[in-house]
Amino acid sequence: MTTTAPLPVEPAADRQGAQAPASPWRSAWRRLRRRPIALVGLGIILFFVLTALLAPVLTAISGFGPTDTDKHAIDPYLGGLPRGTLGGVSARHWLGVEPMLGHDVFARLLYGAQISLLVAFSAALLITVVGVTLGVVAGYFGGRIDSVISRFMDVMMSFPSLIFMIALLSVVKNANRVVLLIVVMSLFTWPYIARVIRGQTISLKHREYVEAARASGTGSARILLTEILPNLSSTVIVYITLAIPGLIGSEAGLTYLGVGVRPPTPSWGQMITDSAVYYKVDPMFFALPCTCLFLVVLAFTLLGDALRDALDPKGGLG
Amino acid sequence: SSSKSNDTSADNGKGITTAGDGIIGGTPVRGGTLHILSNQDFSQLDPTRNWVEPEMDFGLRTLYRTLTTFKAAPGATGLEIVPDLATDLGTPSDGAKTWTFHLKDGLKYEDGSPIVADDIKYNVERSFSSELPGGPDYAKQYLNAPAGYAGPLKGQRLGPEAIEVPDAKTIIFHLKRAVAEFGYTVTLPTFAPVPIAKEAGAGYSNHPFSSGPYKIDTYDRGKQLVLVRNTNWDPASDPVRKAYPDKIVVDQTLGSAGIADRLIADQGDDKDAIMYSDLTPAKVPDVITNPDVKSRLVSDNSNCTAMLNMDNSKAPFDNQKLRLAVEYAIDKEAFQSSVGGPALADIATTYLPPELTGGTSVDHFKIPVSGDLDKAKQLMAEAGLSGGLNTEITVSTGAKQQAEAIQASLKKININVTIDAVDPSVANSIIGDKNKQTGLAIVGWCPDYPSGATFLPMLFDSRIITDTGNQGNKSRFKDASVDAEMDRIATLSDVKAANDAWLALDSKIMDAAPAVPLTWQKKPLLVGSNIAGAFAHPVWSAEIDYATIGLKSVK
Amino acid sequence: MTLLEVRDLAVEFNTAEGLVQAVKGVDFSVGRGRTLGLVGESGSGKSVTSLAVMGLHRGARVTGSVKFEGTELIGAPDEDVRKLRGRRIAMIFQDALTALHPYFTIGDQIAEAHREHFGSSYRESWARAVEALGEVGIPEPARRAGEHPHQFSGGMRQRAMIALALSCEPELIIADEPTTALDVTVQAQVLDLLMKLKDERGLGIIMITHDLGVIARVADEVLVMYGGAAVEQASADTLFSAPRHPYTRGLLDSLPRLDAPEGEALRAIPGSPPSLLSPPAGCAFHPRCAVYAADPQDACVAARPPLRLIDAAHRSACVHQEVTA
Amino acid sequence: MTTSTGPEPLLTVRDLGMTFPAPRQGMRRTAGIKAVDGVSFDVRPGETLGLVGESGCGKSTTGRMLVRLLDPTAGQVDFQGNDITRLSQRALRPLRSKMQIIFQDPFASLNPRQPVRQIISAPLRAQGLAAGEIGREVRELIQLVGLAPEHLDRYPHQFSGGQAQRIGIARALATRPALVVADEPVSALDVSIQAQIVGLMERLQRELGVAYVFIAHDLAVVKHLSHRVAVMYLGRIVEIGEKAEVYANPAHPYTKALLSAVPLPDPAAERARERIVLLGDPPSPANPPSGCTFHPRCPKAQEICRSEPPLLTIAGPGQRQVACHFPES
Amino acid sequence: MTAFLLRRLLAIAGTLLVICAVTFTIFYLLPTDPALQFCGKDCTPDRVELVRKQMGLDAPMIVQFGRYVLAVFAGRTMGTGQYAVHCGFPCFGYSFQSGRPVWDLMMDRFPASLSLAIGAAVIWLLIGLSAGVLSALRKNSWVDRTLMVGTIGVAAVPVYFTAMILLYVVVTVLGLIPYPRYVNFTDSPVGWAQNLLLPWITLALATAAMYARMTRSSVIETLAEPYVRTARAKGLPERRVVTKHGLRPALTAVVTMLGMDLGGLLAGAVITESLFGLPGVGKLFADSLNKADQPVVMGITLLAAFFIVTSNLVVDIVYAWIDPRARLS
Ligand SMILES: Nc1ncnc2c1ncn2[C@@H]1O[C@H](COP(=O)(O)OP(=O)(O)OP(=O)(O)O)[C@@H](O)[C@H]1O
Ligand SMILES: Nc1ncnc2c1ncn2[C@@H]1O[C@H](COP(=O)(O)OP(=O)(O)OP(=O)(O)O)[C@@H](O)[C@H]1O
Ligand SMILES: [Mg+2]
Ligand SMILES: [Mg+2]
Repeated sequence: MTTTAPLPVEPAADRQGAQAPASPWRSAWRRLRRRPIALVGLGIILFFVLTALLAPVLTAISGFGPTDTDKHAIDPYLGGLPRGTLGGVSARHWLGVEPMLGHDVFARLLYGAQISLLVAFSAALLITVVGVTLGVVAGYFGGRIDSVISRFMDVMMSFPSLIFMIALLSVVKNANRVVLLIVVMSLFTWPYIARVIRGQTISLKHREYVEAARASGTGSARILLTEILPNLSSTVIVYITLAIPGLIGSEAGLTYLGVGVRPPTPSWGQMITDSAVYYKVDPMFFALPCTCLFLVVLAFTLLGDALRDALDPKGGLG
Repeated sequence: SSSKSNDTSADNGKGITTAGDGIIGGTPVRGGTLHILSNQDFSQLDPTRNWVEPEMDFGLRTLYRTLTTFKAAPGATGLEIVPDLATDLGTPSDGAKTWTFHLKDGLKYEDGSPIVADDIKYNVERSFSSELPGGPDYAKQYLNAPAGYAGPLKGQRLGPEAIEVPDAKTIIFHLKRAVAEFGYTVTLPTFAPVPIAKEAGAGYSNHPFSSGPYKIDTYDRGKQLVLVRNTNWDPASDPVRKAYPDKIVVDQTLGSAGIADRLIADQGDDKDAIMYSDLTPAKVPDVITNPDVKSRLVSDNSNCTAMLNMDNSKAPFDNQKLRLAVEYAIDKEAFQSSVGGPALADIATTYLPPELTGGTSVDHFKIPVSGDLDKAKQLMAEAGLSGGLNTEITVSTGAKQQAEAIQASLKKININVTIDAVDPSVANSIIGDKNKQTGLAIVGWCPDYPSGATFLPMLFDSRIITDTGNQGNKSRFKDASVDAEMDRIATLSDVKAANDAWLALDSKIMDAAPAVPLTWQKKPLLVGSNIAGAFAHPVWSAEIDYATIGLKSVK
Repeated sequence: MTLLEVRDLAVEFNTAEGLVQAVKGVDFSVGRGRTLGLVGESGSGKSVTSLAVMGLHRGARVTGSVKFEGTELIGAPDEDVRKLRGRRIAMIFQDALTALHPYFTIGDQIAEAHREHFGSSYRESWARAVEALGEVGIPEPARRAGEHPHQFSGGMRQRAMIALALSCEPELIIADEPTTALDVTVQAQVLDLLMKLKDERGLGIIMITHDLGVIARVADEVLVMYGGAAVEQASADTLFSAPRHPYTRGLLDSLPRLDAPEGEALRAIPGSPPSLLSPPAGCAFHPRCAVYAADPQDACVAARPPLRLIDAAHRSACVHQEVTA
Repeated sequence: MTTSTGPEPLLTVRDLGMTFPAPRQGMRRTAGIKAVDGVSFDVRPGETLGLVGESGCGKSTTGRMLVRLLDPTAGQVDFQGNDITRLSQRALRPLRSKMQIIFQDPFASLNPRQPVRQIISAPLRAQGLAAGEIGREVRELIQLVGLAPEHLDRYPHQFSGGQAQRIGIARALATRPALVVADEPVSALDVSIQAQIVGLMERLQRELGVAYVFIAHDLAVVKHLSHRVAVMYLGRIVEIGEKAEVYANPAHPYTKALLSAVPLPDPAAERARERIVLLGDPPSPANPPSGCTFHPRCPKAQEICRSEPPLLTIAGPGQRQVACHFPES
Repeated sequence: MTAFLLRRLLAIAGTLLVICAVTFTIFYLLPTDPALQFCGKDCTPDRVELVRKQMGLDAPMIVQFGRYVLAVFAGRTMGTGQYAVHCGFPCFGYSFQSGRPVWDLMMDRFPASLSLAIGAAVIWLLIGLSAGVLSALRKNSWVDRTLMVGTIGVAAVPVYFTAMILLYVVVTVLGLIPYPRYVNFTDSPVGWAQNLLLPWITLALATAAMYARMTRSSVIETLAEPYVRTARAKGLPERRVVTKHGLRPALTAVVTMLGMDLGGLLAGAVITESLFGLPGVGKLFADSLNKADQPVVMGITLLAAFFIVTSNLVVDIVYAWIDPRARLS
């Protein structure tokens, strides 16, 4: 019979050759689009991003800017509580006012979204990029590289960040506060995700398919990128989504320490912190920013879950 | 009490200040345990070093007695002094440059040993020691002590040219200059007895040896202090301290918000509890909107003046017209809201608090409470600054809203204020540094005892200004005639004449407008439903007087 | 009653590209003390079939009937099936490394099943695990039991899988290529063990393998699969001596032989395996079938030819019954 | 056929050894496991060396060391004149495309998160090929191993064992390497596809001069594909020589036993045949027997076998070497 | 292992030294002047200088740093003459505020912080792991969604609010337990637990979300692995399959996070401690920072660093237990 002639290649088998090769991201996106829950998440995020961007327009309509005070809207004899029901909701103040100074809650939520979302998103991104990069590198290469990075993480984690930030203030008083916030927050937060990633990388690097990639001459950078990282994607997604509330909270904390945005610039984190003590007497003030934050985190989680499923070729099925 | 705080231009009609005659709960019964909920450790209980409220009040009323002391009563009566360890209010001689006090008979420490005059001298000497800083420095200012005297810890005692102790019961102070109100000065804890044998250096604060009605049972710093009765204290010798509870427990581990919530909830042991440091403004609505809780609120003028400080030494605030413009522009009503509204503050109309102006407040400029923008703009024009200017304000982080209120007011006359909110621990360092000081800052001052001498010189004497670490005169206000007038008043031996002179000087400084008086803070304190005899003492920044507090009933 | 009775089993996967029909209507049965050999092309659905019998498919549509001692397993409550699994029906998975948990010791993984089904103590179950490892020829089983899969060689992992399957003394064992990583001496040892259990305890075996030598040694009956369907069923002897289906013949022709003359090339069935997404119409083998090429019949492309009886113990799914006879 | 006067060896292995750190036994630390011990051989370009031996004898470990996936604890491996055991991973990379490995466990060596297309193209990409070229190559490769382009966008878990194995083969052959270490590459394949793959390997060898180290248990396939055969037992090579010689006249008792145990694809013949049954327990590399490690199971064992480890010495024609005190002649 | 430990312990010492140096430098840059703070209100400049000298803050930073580090090991005598005090090893100096040795202060507060941290960790692990596993099992079901909304809902509100609501509901409305006050474990274990219950839950709720979500995603991934299929094939009940076989790989992330969270918490949870009046290290830190009590702040910073660094070490060791393959490196 055949004497090792060229192997027969069936022409019919080529019929799919014309179809463009789908990259894993593209096919993930295709799978993502099919999930209504992901679209809900995306919708919520877009909504908040849009309202934040349109804040100047919307407040022009509502009539109150974020730093305008309205002492007539509050009752000084009640410790500055908003006059009227539901935290002072009225035609003048659509979502009521803040106690004490009578800032318009609607305007502050919109402008607060600008700061909070910008800071939280950028910091989350920066943290993830730095943390994942260093974590993966430390875990994959091990040895001296790991020692150096890990000790650096140890130092950053146990860094006296609080006093550092107080000290920082006197050095960089006039720095761009938003940039400062993002940098400072990222500086002390990245080791968290980095260590988690490092731990998982240590597990992953012993997988045979990583060895296979190495054996096929793939460079370390590419191995990290194509063999290790995709397996870490769900960890990263979970981290990013849940980092958001933490970051919005730390923005408030840093602002409280004086390192953040200068008052009276509003942010959700500050509003939540300020309002927490009013939870009983002015629940509206507390509920509004919390709800906004909750919705954003929920949206991210929904999106993240859907993305996780979409990126997992097994779709999470056994 | 209501009598003095009613006539500020802000109306207190809603009766936020302590109800009734100012005493909550009537007369206490003897016995039981009083709980004091605090958010921090005492910074000092060492009488030599105890100079902040409410520690001074606490120490003086429970642990140590002084030569004289203030009456335990609300309102003006509380401003009167009575003999405590001493038999009288002191005998001045040599034109009030020498003061003689005699001790009562049978005074004893917690271990039963006798209290002698030399122990008081010893404590006064301690206030010179750099190892034991932080206490009232009146002894150092007034006493005729040798320059460079560094306290008794290394064995050096003061000679008779400063303090004489002719016998165990007599003590004679020799002063550098006449001090008419020295009888008030000796109410300070510097003039309590400390036995040499119990000296423990910086560690004395952990167990001050009691001469008062209570003694320390246990003191776990930052956690809990337990006081029990000092059985060697003789009530008959003490005209003010009633010492109703058997035991006082100070819990120092809670946060202020937690304390407020617990006292509002008023459950279990918390019924027998009072709060040690102020109710935070954000909790005020919680209290005021609930009549039951509100009836347990002690809130009185603390006689501390909050001021908008301007740096008079630098442009632009070296311009008196601009400073005046600021004075007219500030919406004090809005500022008052930012510190909690009338419940927490009265609007200040001059520097001297009512306590120092005979109980009634003085309104120097008669500006409407929400400011006079026309006048302010006119003054801006006169200052040549109608185009406006930019400046910064330094506040500690907790005072963010106050800064925002100032910012909003000044914006209306084109002064753009940038807010620097900094950690409380660094705020003073920044404001006190010539180079770092911002144009504006919010500062405050409280008198130590009812005398202008403990107030205006600290705020406006140009000779105490230092380049860094500047603690008094933060507006860096320099006026030689003001300095001279202060020196003159200090020598007056007639208290009444001195008070009038301080008032006049106050007006003079107001015209120069180095700072804008904003509010006279109140001290809002919540007590449990089983607390009796709680009132705000006018001398100790309206803290609750620990001399007479107790429980309504004992289980 | 037959131990296992499979009727019209079909398995479908819903994939991004479309519906994959991995198994289409397979019938077979295994009696006590009998061995069914399952051979066929790589990708023809042997593993999928065995997983379906075990009820271990997730995210696949399984239809048909699987009866174990008369009890229907498909659609049965999971808890009931679970109690059978491991205890009465055991499976040896094809890919031993991925099928063993990388984080637990071999001994633990074996002992665990024993504890679950016999309620034995930790110590007892461990002893049983060590014993099972020894039975399959792992040297120093007591020490090796404390090692993790990555410390085992490929063949040792495979033997660990076998030990795991045997440890609970099941009545039916589905062995999916259990000896691919074993050298011939160890393989012989393992097969002997299986044969001994089969004879002594009446163990029923489904032996999936590509090694026709193994089939020749152990199988009583053989089922040949191609493209998700059974194409021929016969006793082992008949299959080797008188194969009827063109695929089976091709397969036997491809066998490398030790006694083959030097330099002779191995023969492969020309063409490539059928796509499961869009399978060829009719007989899945017809595009590669020499018989069809010589004598194209409409029946070959019209519908999938069913297994047809040739004699009592021999069935084939070829249209050209006469030609291939 | 290759002889000692053939071309320069492509791969020279000298005294290769691998000792795995031993797991702790309680508090006590046992000596390491000598999985591979003093293995030496050459492979010339275009040659196939069959590596057979008992399960667990160290074949895969040797294979991994040949491509430096494991750092040997002893010995050296020269590939195209480079001692790859001493090269840094970076310096090794350019050599990688010339030496590839097919893994024994097909699934474990495929990244579950990558579609087949990406898996197969990895070595090509590492070689720096253009995207379009890669696409074409990959489509060709997948068909060469008997799969269809429709499989390219599927993920490993959607394949059968044999299909997964072929993906690994396609990946290893992608770069047209000079050396392929094939660790049981065809064990999961039916004989028809096996024939196809073996044909492919042979063709590549003929056309491109690929050398194989072919690890397998199927002695028939080994016989078909190899030029020389090495038999390993407990980490050592016990016999190595020309295929024809070894199969025809096995010199080592273990080789003999191995050949006698091959199952025959014929039930009748199978029932009739006689096998040499190895006695005793299989040995453990952690605790190897003294002297000749095979002696406890050897039908011919003598006193000397218990004490003296035999050296690998030339015995018989064609450079055949055997490590036995009493080789068959 | 011993060598590894030794190396890591040295690294810990080095890290702590770095932290120490950094903190010192920061304190130097801090605008706060402890001498001024210590001197009290209205202090004359020359007196501040005296106090500064008294406190040893007049020396150059490097000298102060040297003294500090030396003192940690060798002890140190503070003050002069009759009232001088000596603090022995480990000496972190004396609190400016209370004059007590910083070490004593910290050790005094440590039990409360430890109690809080351990109890909370146990609860958040329970919540996090079980919620994560449950969500993974019922992926995308209403159970999953409810748990998600619940956990991130708590994550999105401040700790303060959670604490207050818990107090309000459990103490005020339901009256189940009295207002919590810290009770030493040694005094009354029951009282200890009862009073710590709410702080534990508060802290646990704030932290559990991350654990739940991480566990969920990891378990979902693991449940698709072939070895989980094997576990099912063994006939293990689903509960065991998930909690043993499915959960184990998730532990890498969980343990890493636990190490960091616990390490951080051991040096105090400021907000929770002050909300519930726990005399813990966190509260001490906040108070000391407020009062520029540099030695205490320094001491607690080092204590925190110590816990973080050591718990990271422990985590690294635990990795090897979780994943045996990690033992190789
Ligand atoms: N999860 C899945 N999704 C889609 N297709 C699948 C899936 N699992 C298996 N298949 C397909 O089903 C077919 C049968 O696979 P199966 O594993 O049963 O083959 P096999 O007969 O065991 O082959 P081998 O001998 O190679 O192991 C294969 O073509 C495979 O691609
Ligand atoms: N990572 C490891 N740690 C410890 N021991 C190992 C490791 N890898 C392999 N071994 C041991 O080394 C020996 C040789 O293993 P190797 O995988 O090389 O065998 P093999 O010849 O390929 O066997 P098989 O034919 O069964 O695959 C075995 O005893 C095995 O247990
Ligand atoms: Mg299979
Ligand atoms: Mg192997």
